Amino acid sequence: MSLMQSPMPWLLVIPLAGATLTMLLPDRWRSAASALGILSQLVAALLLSYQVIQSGPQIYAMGNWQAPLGIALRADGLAMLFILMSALVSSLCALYAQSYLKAEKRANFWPLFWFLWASLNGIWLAADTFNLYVGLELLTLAAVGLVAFAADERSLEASIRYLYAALLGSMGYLLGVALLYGAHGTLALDSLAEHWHWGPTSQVAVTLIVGGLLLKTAVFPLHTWLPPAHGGALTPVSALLSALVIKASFYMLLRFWIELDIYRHLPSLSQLLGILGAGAIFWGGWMALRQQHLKWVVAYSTVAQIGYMLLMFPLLTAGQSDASQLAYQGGILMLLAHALAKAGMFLAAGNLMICTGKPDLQALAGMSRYRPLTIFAFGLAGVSLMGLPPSGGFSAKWLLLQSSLLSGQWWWVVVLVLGSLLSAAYIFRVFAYTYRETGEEGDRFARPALSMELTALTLSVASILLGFAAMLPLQLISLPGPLMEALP
Amino acid sequence: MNEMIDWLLLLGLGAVAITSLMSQSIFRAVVFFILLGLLLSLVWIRLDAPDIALAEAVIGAGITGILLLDTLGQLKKTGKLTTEPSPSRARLGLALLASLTLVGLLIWAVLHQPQPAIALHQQVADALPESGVDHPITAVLLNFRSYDTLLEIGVLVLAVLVGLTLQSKDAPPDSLPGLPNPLLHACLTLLIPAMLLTAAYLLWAGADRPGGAFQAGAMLAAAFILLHLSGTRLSPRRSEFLMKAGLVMGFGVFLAVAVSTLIGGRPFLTYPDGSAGMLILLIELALTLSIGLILLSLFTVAHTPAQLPGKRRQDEQ
Amino acid sequence: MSLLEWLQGGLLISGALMFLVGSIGLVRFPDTFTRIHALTKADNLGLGLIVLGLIPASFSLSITLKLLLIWLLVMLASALSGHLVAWEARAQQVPLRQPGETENPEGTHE
Amino acid sequence: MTLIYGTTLLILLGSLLVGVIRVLRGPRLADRLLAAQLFGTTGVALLLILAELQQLPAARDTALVLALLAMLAAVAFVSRVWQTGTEREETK
Amino acid sequence: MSSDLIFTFGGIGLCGLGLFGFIYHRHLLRRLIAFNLFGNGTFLILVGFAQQGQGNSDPVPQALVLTGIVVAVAATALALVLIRRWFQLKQATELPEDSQS
Repeated sequence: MSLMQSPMPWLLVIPLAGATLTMLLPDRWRSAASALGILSQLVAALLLSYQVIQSGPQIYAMGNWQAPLGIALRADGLAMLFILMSALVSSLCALYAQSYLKAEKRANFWPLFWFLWASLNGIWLAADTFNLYVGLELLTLAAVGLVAFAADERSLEASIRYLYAALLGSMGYLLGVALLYGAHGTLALDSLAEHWHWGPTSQVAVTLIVGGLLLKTAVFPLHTWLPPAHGGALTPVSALLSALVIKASFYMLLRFWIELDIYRHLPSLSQLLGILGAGAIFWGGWMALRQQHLKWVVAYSTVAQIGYMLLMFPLLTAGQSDASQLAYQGGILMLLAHALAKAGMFLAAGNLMICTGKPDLQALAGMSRYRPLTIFAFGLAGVSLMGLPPSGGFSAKWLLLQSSLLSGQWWWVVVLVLGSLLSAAYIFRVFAYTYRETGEEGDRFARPALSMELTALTLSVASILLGFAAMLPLQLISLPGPLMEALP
Repeated sequence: MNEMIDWLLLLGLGAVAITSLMSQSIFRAVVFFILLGLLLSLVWIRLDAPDIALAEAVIGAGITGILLLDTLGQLKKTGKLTTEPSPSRARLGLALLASLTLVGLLIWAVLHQPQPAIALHQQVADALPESGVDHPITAVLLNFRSYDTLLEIGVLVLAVLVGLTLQSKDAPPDSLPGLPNPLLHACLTLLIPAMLLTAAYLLWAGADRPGGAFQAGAMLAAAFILLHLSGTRLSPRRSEFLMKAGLVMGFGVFLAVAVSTLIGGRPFLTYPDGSAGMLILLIELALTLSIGLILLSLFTVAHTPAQLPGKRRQDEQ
Repeated sequence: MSLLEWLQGGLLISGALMFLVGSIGLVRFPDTFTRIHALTKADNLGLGLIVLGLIPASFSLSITLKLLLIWLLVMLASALSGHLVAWEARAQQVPLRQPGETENPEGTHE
Repeated sequence: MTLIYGTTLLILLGSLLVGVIRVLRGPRLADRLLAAQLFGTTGVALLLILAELQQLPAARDTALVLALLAMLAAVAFVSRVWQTGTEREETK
Repeated sequence: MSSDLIFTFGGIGLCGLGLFGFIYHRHLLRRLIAFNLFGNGTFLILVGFAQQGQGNSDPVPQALVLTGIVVAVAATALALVLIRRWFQLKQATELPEDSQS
């Protein structure tokens, strides 16, 4: 009943309750409770999207205290897209994890998973700068916990590296928030935007916030923590981290950027972000080409793909409305395509590693004959990452390309094209290994569960289908709201 | 005079911070860090923030210091500490550059502070009568911004959850014996009740004075840790379920209260008319117990001997 | 200033000086055991004088009780920690020293 | 009266700084710990006077908490650090 | 100068020191101490700077700092758990230099 009227708080209540229950319930009930939770999450997400589409952005005052005294939640088109995206990706990853993890490992997986989802939803809906900080820390600890989950040397090292980088990033963010509060006397995004005052204090605050968030998004050259964490975690965790977790800080960056008019006042920072993006594309691609470990190839590809998303920032320029719209749409579509494709690719890579029992690329020989379904999933995801038509990645790059031509910043076109060639190179390199035949050992491969192959395939197919149905998410994010008004 | 006190405090703060950072011996660094907590709680009193002073005293001088000391003991027990590699020139340069830039930017920002457009403390004062408590900070934490507090407790639960995840199931409990010192045990019979009473006092004081669930919970944890160190084990292993239930109880009660009003058709995290004060006390009571247990678990959880790095493949499928 | 305030002032200042003396003792005394002595003097006497000096400032029963309780607790704590350190130091055979005898900073005495 | 409180505060802060020398010099962990112990008590005294000076009764609660936690470090130190290992590295 | 402004500068100093130590050191415990210095500096700025602007004591940033302290304690405790584990497995108190393998 209350779910029907206001689904927004339920998007937080369900995962938080899920975390509590899965900690306490006996083993056999955990998976059942999680399945129920996932279903109700999907229902709540769809209900809220329906509301947003029907009657515009929704504001929800927590505890009935209006912002800026209280904390408000806000659901607009962009937030809805991210909620739906995380619902789709997390539920498929959960399905995969159910077969992937042994029963006693699952016991601790579920609460971490639910905390992760709760913090993601909390961030998508947040409209308060300090609340975003707490959400970000919840996300960090959940993600670090999931990385450390395997409890071996490599994952422990990765989790410590990740934790330290993330802590520094969020402290930088908090320092920025402290300055903003001292200068404006408010923490709510809406009232900040309303009373926004440019001056040295705000400039330094914005610099700190952007710096902290860039570190948390693993933007080149602050990316060194990402490959070990994403490459060393258990497969469903890698997929969640690459597809969703790094998007959280990126999402915050985007909201601040547009709603607080940063693009208008700090154009040099925009160009800097674009340059960092270009650096990420080339460095990430180059490093992906040099890895011998399958999941590290995929992890470095994430570093490169973050670069494409950053390209939207220099293209969001005041006074060039059309180019900015295209850049906004292209950037978001890029992000969505990457979330689907990368989750699919990580799951497919995990399946391949189960087959061979080894993490190396060398071991993949003969795989294309033995596991065509998984190779197909890997390939489809690769098509989207390379940006070949008709995938979601292609549509996104096309939009970014048009935007850079329209705004006269042709050099980003060069970056886009060269970067795509580089991604093609590292993906075909993986393929080359799978077509190799060794012949000696015979085919003594293990077989992953069918559900694991199907989840990987579903995600990859979705990333391709996105190319045909790109209009749906683009319409969703273009629904009127404060964000769209602030967009140049 | 007042300004002189502030400058002297600041001087001490700087000296202690530098020493805790650059001291050769890591033990000395930790002692200085504990001392820094002490100075900071004085600073918070000077800043008219007694709630934070209280929290800093329990945390800085108590919990964090103990955790650091204990980890240090653990590192020493396992053998000679490896010699620290001396940081490279490049690292020094980078660190200096980053920190000087930061300090420069911050000073520039602070010197150009505009007049804030909104006076939030005024709004807090206006809404205080409806909040169910008389102490503005408790009102902010458990009513106006209770959503933040809910997530914050989530962070604590999460930390202990990760600790439990890393602990292997069949590992023996904490191997270190308690101290066989008769005077210690005699004093504890006096000190532990005093600590429990103080925790109760801090919890109760939170309604109209500085204090509250976190300070009380940390005090409780200090009492638990003292008991643990002297050899009395609140064994989590004997009844794992009960322990876990204790850890999430505070979070669970908080969430349950918030959801109950949601089902009753009111917004999330509201309190029914008139019962705000009572419900806040109930939540704080549950939070205090849970925070005490969580901090204790974070202290004990990492004491299990090394679980050999098992074959990674075993976890998969 | 009234007589009471003079008294208060005297108590407070001498309490603070007691702390200073304790700190100096801690620095000057030659070995761990004598330093414990310096420490506990400062704790008990210094804080005691300051507490006595503060009681007339409020004349409230609850505050007086709280101040006395704090003093009592600190005495208990310093007695306990002094004892524990001495206990452990003896078990580890930490050497005794005469005034003027310097500790070997190179650590050969360990 | 404010002058007396202020003077007392300054003397106490000065004695803190003197105590720092012992932490720096060591040579034993126990000596550093003793100094830390003295800091705790000095902190209690400082808080009690600040409570009067700033008319902030809550500072007395902070002093109470500090007094209760004063021996926690000593107990942890004796049982965890000292008992369990050598302190050879510390004597340099 | 008011206490608020003085300790805002103190907070800035702590932030600078913390950031320096966090980058400079490799010992994980030292970096954790540095992180805590950075955090405490941020908290001082949060309260001091806000009260400097408002001109009187403000409960909102004080409540935020209390939340921040709890979060920092949780993160510190978690880091210590990971460090101990790391030490048990590797007998090392620092991470290897960035391995790109």
